[in-house]
Amino acid sequence: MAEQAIDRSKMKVSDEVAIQISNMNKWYGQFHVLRDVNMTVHKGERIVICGPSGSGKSTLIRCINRLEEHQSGDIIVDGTELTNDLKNIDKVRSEVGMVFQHFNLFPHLTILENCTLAPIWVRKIPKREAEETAMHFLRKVKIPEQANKYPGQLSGGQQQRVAIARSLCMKPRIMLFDEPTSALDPEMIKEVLDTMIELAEEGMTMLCVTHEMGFAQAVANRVVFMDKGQIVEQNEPREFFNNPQSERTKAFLSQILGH
Amino acid sequence: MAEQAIDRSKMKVSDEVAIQISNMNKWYGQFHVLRDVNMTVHKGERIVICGPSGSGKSTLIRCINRLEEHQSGDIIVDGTELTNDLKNIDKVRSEVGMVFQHFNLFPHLTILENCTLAPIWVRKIPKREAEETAMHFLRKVKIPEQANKYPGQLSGGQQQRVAIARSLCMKPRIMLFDEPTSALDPEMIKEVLDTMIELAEEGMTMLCVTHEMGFAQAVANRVVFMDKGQIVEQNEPREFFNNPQSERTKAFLSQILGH
Amino acid sequence: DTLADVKARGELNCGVNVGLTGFGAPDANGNYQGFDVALCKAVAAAVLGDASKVKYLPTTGETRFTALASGEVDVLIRNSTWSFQRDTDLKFDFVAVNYYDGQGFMVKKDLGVSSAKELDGATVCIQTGTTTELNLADFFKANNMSYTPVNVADDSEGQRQYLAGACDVYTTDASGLAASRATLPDADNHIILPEIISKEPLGPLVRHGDNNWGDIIRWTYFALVAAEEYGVTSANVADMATSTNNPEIKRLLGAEGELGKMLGLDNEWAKRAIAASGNYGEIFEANIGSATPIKLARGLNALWTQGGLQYAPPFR
Amino acid sequence: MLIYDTRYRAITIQVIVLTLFLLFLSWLVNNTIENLAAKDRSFDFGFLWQRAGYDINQTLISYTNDSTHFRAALVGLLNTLLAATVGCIVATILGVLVGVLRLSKNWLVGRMMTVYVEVLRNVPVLLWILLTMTILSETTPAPSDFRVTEAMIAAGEAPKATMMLWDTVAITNRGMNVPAPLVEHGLPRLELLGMSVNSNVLAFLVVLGGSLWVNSRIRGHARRVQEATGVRPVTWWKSLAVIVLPTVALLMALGFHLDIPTLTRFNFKGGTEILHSFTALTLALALYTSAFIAEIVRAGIMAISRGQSEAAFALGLRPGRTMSLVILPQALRVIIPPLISQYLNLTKNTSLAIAVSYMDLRGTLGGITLNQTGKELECMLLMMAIYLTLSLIISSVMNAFNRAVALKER
Amino acid sequence: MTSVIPFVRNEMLPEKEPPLRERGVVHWMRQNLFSGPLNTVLTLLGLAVLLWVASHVLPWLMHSVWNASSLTECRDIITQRFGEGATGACWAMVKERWHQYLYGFYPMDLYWRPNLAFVLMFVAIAPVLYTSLPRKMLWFTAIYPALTFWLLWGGSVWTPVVAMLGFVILALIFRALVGKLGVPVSAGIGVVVAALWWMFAQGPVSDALQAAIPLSITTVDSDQFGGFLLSIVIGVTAISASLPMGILLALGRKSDMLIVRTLSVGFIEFIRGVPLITLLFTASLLLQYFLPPGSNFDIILRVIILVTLFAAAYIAEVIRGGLAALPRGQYEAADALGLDYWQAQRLIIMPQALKISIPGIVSSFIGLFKDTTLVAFVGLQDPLKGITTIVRADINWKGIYWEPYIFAGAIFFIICFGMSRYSMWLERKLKTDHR
Ligand SMILES: Nc1ncnc2c1ncn2[C@@H]1O[C@H](COP(=O)(O)OP(=O)(O)OP(=O)(O)O)[C@@H](O)[C@H]1O
Ligand SMILES: Nc1ncnc2c1ncn2[C@@H]1O[C@H](COP(=O)(O)OP(=O)(O)OP(=O)(O)O)[C@@H](O)[C@H]1O
Ligand SMILES: [Mg+2]
Ligand SMILES: [Mg+2]
Repeated sequence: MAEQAIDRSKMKVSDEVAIQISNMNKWYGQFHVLRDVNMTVHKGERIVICGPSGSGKSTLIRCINRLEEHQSGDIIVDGTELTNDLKNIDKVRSEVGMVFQHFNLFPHLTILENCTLAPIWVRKIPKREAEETAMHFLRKVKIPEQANKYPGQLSGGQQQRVAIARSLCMKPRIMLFDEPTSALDPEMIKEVLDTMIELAEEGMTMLCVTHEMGFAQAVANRVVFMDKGQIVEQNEPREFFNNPQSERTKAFLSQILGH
Repeated sequence: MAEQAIDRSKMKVSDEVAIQISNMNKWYGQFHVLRDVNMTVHKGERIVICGPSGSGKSTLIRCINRLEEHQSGDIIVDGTELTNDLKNIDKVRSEVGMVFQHFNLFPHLTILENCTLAPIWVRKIPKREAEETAMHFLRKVKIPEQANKYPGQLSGGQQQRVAIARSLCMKPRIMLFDEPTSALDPEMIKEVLDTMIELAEEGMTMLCVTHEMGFAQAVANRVVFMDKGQIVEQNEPREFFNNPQSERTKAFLSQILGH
Repeated sequence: DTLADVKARGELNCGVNVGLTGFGAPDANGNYQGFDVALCKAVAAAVLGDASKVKYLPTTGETRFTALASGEVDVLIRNSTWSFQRDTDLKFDFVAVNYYDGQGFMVKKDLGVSSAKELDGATVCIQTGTTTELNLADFFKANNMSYTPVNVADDSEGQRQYLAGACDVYTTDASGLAASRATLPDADNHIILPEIISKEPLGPLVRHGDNNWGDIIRWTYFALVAAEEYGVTSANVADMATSTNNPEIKRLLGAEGELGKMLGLDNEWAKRAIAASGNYGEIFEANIGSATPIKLARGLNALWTQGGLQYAPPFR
Repeated sequence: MLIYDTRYRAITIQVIVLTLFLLFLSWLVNNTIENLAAKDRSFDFGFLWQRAGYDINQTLISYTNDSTHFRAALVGLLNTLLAATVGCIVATILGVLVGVLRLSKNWLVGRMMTVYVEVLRNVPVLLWILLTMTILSETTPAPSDFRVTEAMIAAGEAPKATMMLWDTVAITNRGMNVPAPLVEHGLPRLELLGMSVNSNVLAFLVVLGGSLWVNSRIRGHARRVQEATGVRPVTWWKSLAVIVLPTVALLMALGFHLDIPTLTRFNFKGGTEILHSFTALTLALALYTSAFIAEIVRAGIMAISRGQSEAAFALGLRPGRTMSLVILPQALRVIIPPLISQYLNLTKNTSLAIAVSYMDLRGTLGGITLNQTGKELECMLLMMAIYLTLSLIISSVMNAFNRAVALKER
Repeated sequence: MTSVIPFVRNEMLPEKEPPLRERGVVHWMRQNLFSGPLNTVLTLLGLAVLLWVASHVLPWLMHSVWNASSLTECRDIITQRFGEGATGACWAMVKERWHQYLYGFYPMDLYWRPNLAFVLMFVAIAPVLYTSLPRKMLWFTAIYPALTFWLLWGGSVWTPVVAMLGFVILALIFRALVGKLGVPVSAGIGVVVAALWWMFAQGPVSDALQAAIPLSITTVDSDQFGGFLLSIVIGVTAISASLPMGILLALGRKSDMLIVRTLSVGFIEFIRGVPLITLLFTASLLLQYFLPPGSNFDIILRVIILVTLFAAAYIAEVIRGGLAALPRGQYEAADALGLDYWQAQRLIIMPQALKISIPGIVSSFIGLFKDTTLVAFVGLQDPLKGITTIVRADINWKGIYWEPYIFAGAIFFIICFGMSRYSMWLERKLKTDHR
């Protein structure tokens, strides 16, 4: 990451609250996965979430767009509270984009169709217009020439970039990333991280579960460390890496960076 | 590998011949896979076989325990010539252990049963005794606690170590390895190589097809390079790596080590 | 009201047997032919004025009564035996007997059997789902004999099994036996035993509760019988209607009286019915009579005037 | 609105679905009641206790035409079960054989088995039933062909057909007459739980069960010896003696002899007659199903990777042992679930028995009884219920099996 | 201690031919026919079986007679040509009656209609299977059922047109309401209105149109359908009609709503648990009890309905397999993009699941097609038993038995075998489609 001069000046954090999580708890059956999570995300923040496997990172960000239901506490996304009301859920989902570890592109549709599907059917945008937007974002992730291929014909890194473009086509205000690079070969990781950095530079609010510490240091304005379903420590990256406070964070960092 | 001090002093090579291959040829249909192979393996030797894909490495070691039939030339293993005589084949197979790339554990049997199956049915050893031996070798490969699990419940590295233990339970004099680590994740490779090094230190005669050059340098007393079904070059590891003679070897090494 | 339905539909739904040689089967062109089929045509001619306005619905032993009960067919003309239980419990009306039959046995000559009483221990082929099954059981029981039944699905299968030797005896209605025998490659090697073990009055049947429709079928049939009695044939029916002096024939052919009206038809109904395939005798001869390969004798089915049972009540 | 709230949405939809379903159901029931009334029919199963009046040619339990329709249905059901069981067994044997042969390296045999599978499974099973029956009855001699007359003796002619296996088995175009076991001084019949039980059979089973138990003890002992010493003691002669001797003793005591079929006026009498209709139905179903089973077996064995047998060979196991210890136990897990659904199909297909005049459940309850009584609603519903029960039993066995053998995974 | 002797090969060895005993026909035979005692025995056994079959069947086939007008004549000709006691096949029957095996009693001068419908069927299926074809062709697929109905049964062209209008109404209502009321409710309302249309408007409107613009072709009644025409009509209609039902049932079975799931499972297990023949008897014997008094319709239609229910249960299981093969991620991605349940099913899940299920659907179809022979038991003219019974009832052909079976069996084999091979080919092709 260091090779690239990252322009942090553009990454402004506003005072507006994008996501407000308060006293949120979640259980899988008997198992308490998320415990009293409190978190406020402001517009424009780039938050990296890290922590050992099974600590509930994925669950946390999946709760934010209601892929999982939480059992107590509140989640307010962009002013909309996530309750059982389907309308609210729809609203939140169309404002929050999500990128998965395994891309989850639709293999039976071309890249372009992948990108225009949701705008056309959810946002009811005319096809022509949706395609223009899609091409815009595909250009942005640097694969406009693949528009008419099928996902199966692309490499992992390209697929993940398409997945990002697909989310962007819905013009979300917030982007969630769940280990977007961990299923990729080393050569491809960089392509994807570059795209994410670019997004960050444009001021997108981002929550990103990742173990790419280089990325965290370069882009994040806050690193959240989770363990056993709780937020154990959070801080701005430099402090977090150089001066971790809790014992668990120290142990975790020594493991991760020791590699 | 460097972390570990390998005790080469114990790895003695005796004068006794373990395997004698002379003028061996093999065809698959019209395709000449092995051409005039000559090779003498002494007791205690640790031979690493390398070469480009399709060069016949696997075929060569599979001929040694008659998983493949050769069409001309002789193979004599531990004094027994491999012919069509079933008795000879049985004898050779019970003296030669083999570890495969994909472990090939029996998924319907527990680890312990995997290890005792052949001793009980082939060597006619009492079950109790077979189990003791099995536990001994499982302890040696450092997974005695998994004895009652099923292969599907273990990680790749653990499975490969079980496969090694399973072979050892037949108390073979010679061990063949066909790319034992190439199906493993990087973290697990080390576990398996450690086990193999330990075996080498105990003086086991080993033929190992592998591209782990670190292993070759540390353990092998001879490296054999094959191409197009022929032995192109063989030498002791230091010479082989630092001073390859043939053009092909040079090309191959630059590719492998360039990574 | 079945009559109104049929008229509105412009077509008569007639339930038939498609697998019984001489009684009902379509030929290579798909045209239905046979003794039972001719009655369907006569009814269609009487009711609709066109003998070809019939839709033949193939029925099996199992589906026939349901087809009638559910209204799928207007009339079932399918060698069905008139029995007490069918008439009452199954809620049908048998309107006439167009063929007096009886269950008989056919055996190979070389078996050396000359009477059904000698069949103790024999294997008997029999069509399943018919009254013959019960008759057979009763007959053997009454004579204190045993047998092994082979229950076949239809006549052609029965004949096949009998020929193949899967059974010693083939039992079915005597007419069917005669038809089968007639078509065997070695007819002379098979004999039909003298015993007729049951009464099998076969006839058309309709649902309970629509008496007028029953009357139409009944009297159409009687018209055919009467026509034979009076010598009215398909060839001369047109002439007869104008030329005859016999008042009964006149009434029958609609030249006199209002008989058709009473049935809810026009007065020419019987004329058309007879013109369709001829009178009873003609139909008999054309389909199963001595001129055909089946070679059935009139026997019980001769007119009462000739010692048979076919007897039409007076048309007046 | 309820439909927009995730909590109530599901409940709302389910209530609507259930209401619609109940409405539909009551519509059906209502129609049925009205129709029954219109046709002046009743819905009751009383007819099952009336006299059936017809005869059945194969009965596993005692039955005459004086028995009730219920008993006739029972006879039919047992015949169905018999055909299904025998069919499944034969189909399995054939299917496994063909599946294994199809994998064989022998080119000719491999091709022949491919033809076998493709021809059998791409033609309706009804045709196979009809054809098998035709072949059986066309290629076998009539009972009269066995007769030796005075004239023939005089002329020194031999009869056209003779009995097989020392004159004990006669195969005619009606069926196979084989000797039946009989006892001379049998035990009296036992009345058990209101049923009459043949105590000879009971005694036989008891003795056999006892022998088998002793045998299992002997084998258990052998296994323990093997575990302790590695050498398995030879036990086959002990087993043989333990199983055979007591049984033979019992049979001798009962005065056992075989009832050999003899030719009478029309048929062979005595012994047991296995009708061709049964053979044809069972054989045709077995052949047809075996084609599917062969494919299942082949796929099952192929699903076990080559690596497994190579690993076993490399350990020194012989091919036979490899098959029994490594390949089959794994292949069976893959094979058995689809195999059982083939058994299910075969069982359902026995309902085509009427095509060859075999009196199964469909032939008695759903055929003659239905016809003679005109109780189509009752008969068909009862028949469906019985088939459904059979299917559910078979498939629950399958599910239990699947759960039991599932491979342990991480 | 031996030290390693370095070895370098400077000249590469050329490739050589395998030794003689490893090549040629002899080698092939040794390898493939006589590679061991067991194999030798098997080969000999195989040859013996082949010889035995050939010796029994060949003479009979060699003595075929193609021209005769009755079985007796056939037999005479055979005796004449090949001597007393010779047996032979009498294909003259097939020559005379083949059209009944194919078309039943369909009027001969109208054979072009089923033929055309059959050919058009492939045109209609093509765009479904080959996504590379222009999407406009799907319109033809949509009208194909109505067109075929009209071609096969004939009558006024307005009947199918007005019936199709019912679907158009359904679609329009659905489109208008789906935004506000959601899929289930708007589909429900659409179905109700369409049903009302079919019940009350269908007859009058089509009559009126027919009176205004008479456009009709000769009517052919269902009772004239028979032979393979009947089998194909039943098979194809049932499979295509069962697809939507099967999809709903499969979704129902996977649903997390207990009642919906229970009902779906109950239906599927019930249908799969009873033999098809009992369902056919239900069509012919019991439907008269279950339907409102006085309702009565065509037996073929009733059979098709029951066979459709039967097929739906099997198709549902096939599609369930397809659904299970889809990774969870596809559902999650659809959710995360904000697609609702039905959109996700229609746009993401079903296209993929159906593609995976094609081989299963084809084999269900083959099974069903073979099972159409069972309609003989309710008195329809299936090609195997129904038509054969009729032919045997003809005095000329009474007593013929091998030939009809062989003829009908061969056609069944060709169709089923061809179809299974085609589906295997299709499966391979679809798999690599996107590479
Ligand atoms: N559907 C589920 N049902 C039950 N338990 C679950 C489920 N999904 C996750 N869990 C459990 O919840 C815990 C948190 O899971 P989560 O996927 O959020 O962890 P994570 O921090 O993302 O881990 P990783 O780095 O491995 O992705 C884990 O212990 C996991 O086993
Ligand atoms: N069963 C077989 N039939 C025909 N050809 C074979 C067979 N097995 C291997 N071959 C061919 O023989 C050649 C040598 O194969 P082999 O597996 O010994 O190569 P290898 O050196 O082990 O390669 P890799 O590094 O890929 O394992 C290859 O060209 C291969 O395609
Ligand atoms: Mg995670
Ligand atoms: Mg290899």
